[in-house]
Amino acid sequence: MAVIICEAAFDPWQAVQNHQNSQLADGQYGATATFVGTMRDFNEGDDVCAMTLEHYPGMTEAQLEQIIDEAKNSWPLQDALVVHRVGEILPGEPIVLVACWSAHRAAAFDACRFLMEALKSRAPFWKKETLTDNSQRWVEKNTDGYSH
Amino acid sequence: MAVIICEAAFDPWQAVQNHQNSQLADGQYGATATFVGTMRDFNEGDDVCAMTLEHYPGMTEAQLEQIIDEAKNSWPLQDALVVHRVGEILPGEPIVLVACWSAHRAAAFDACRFLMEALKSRAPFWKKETLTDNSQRWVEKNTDGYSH
Amino acid sequence: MTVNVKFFASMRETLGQSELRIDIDTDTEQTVAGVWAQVAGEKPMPDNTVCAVNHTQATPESVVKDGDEVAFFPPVTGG
Amino acid sequence: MTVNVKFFASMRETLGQSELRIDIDTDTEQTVAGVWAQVAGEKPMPDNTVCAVNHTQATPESVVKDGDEVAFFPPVTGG
Repeated sequence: MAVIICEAAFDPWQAVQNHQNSQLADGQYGATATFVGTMRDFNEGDDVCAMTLEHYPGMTEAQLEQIIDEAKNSWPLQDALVVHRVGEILPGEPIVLVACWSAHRAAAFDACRFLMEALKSRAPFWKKETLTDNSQRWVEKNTDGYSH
Repeated sequence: MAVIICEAAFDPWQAVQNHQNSQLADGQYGATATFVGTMRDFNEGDDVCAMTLEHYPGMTEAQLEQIIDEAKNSWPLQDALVVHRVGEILPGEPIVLVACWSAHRAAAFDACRFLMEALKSRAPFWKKETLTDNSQRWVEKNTDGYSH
Repeated sequence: MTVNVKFFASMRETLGQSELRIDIDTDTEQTVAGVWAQVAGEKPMPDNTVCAVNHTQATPESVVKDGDEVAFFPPVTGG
Repeated sequence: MTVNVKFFASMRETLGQSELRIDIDTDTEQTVAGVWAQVAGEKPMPDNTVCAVNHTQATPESVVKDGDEVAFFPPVTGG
């Protein structure tokens, strides 16, 4: 199980590959579910040209580990990986990766979904958008994944 | 939207990356959900050392395209990719990849799950396992993703 | 009329053939079950057999026309 | 007692400070709300403020001890 807070742009597919190669034994897992959140160049009808992601060093990692523990207690997971970007982000760059490995696909799917929803509602990260007219605004409220 | 039937081992993360680079515009998608099914070296309590995957050329592709069309009609998808291996497969090798791109994570998650369940129940593929004593057996019934 | 018939997986092995072309009396409207009877003889169609006509899932009652491809196979187990 | 106080995101900008160390009369049992009052003065805590004590989410009524880290921030928006 791993939590990575990342200040530079990262390649989520390479991160999944690396984690799998170093942490998982071939033939032991049958199902891998992943989710990648990527920065769009539009939000709430406005053009967004950059974003800054702030976090709370120490608490953010602790919260993510807590969420992973909850997932481990609810599903038979072989492994889980969470990578979250902080700092200056440009459109098209990945913001978050969640990956879950299990013997069975229901556990992998359900745990991956749980981790994303829990991360969005409980992990201390804050987004500030820079619009094309150079104005900045704090994102006030995360979208609800179940209704949007 | 793409369906790929693949006779040689494939790297699912590279396949996602390639599809994304060639088919999707940066900044237009916010959510990518993927599922990878990988061959395990155990099943139903027995040690499995190899597997042969048979398909129905023509019908398999048509069924997968039909399933993707159903997903497009149910969720606001920007793109979807299905890659499925056929032929001789060894433990640790990927069998199937499903990837969905959308603006929102609920659509990406739900469509990815739907595609996997529909593929497992409707796409013409058949697995034959080779056990460590060299005996072979056809897999009779797919596991139910929702209950296993 | 001429019909192309295919078998897959365990059904291919049980029947000992993967593909054949058969000629059917054109005066009779033919069904998938009729095609099975012509190629499998006395052997009844297993209960869990899946049938397809021209790459689309069908039933034993589905009508078969000249030039159609009819396939028989066990429940799918991919993914 | 001494308490370390942190503010994040829009709250950090509104209050114009990100971190400070405050001394509180040790004879009084202190709460998160009490810490807020000491650092923000008359300014009431916004309704949607999230509080944490030592990296664990807390409430305005949570008790604060010597050496604790107390944080105030708006609802989270990551992922």
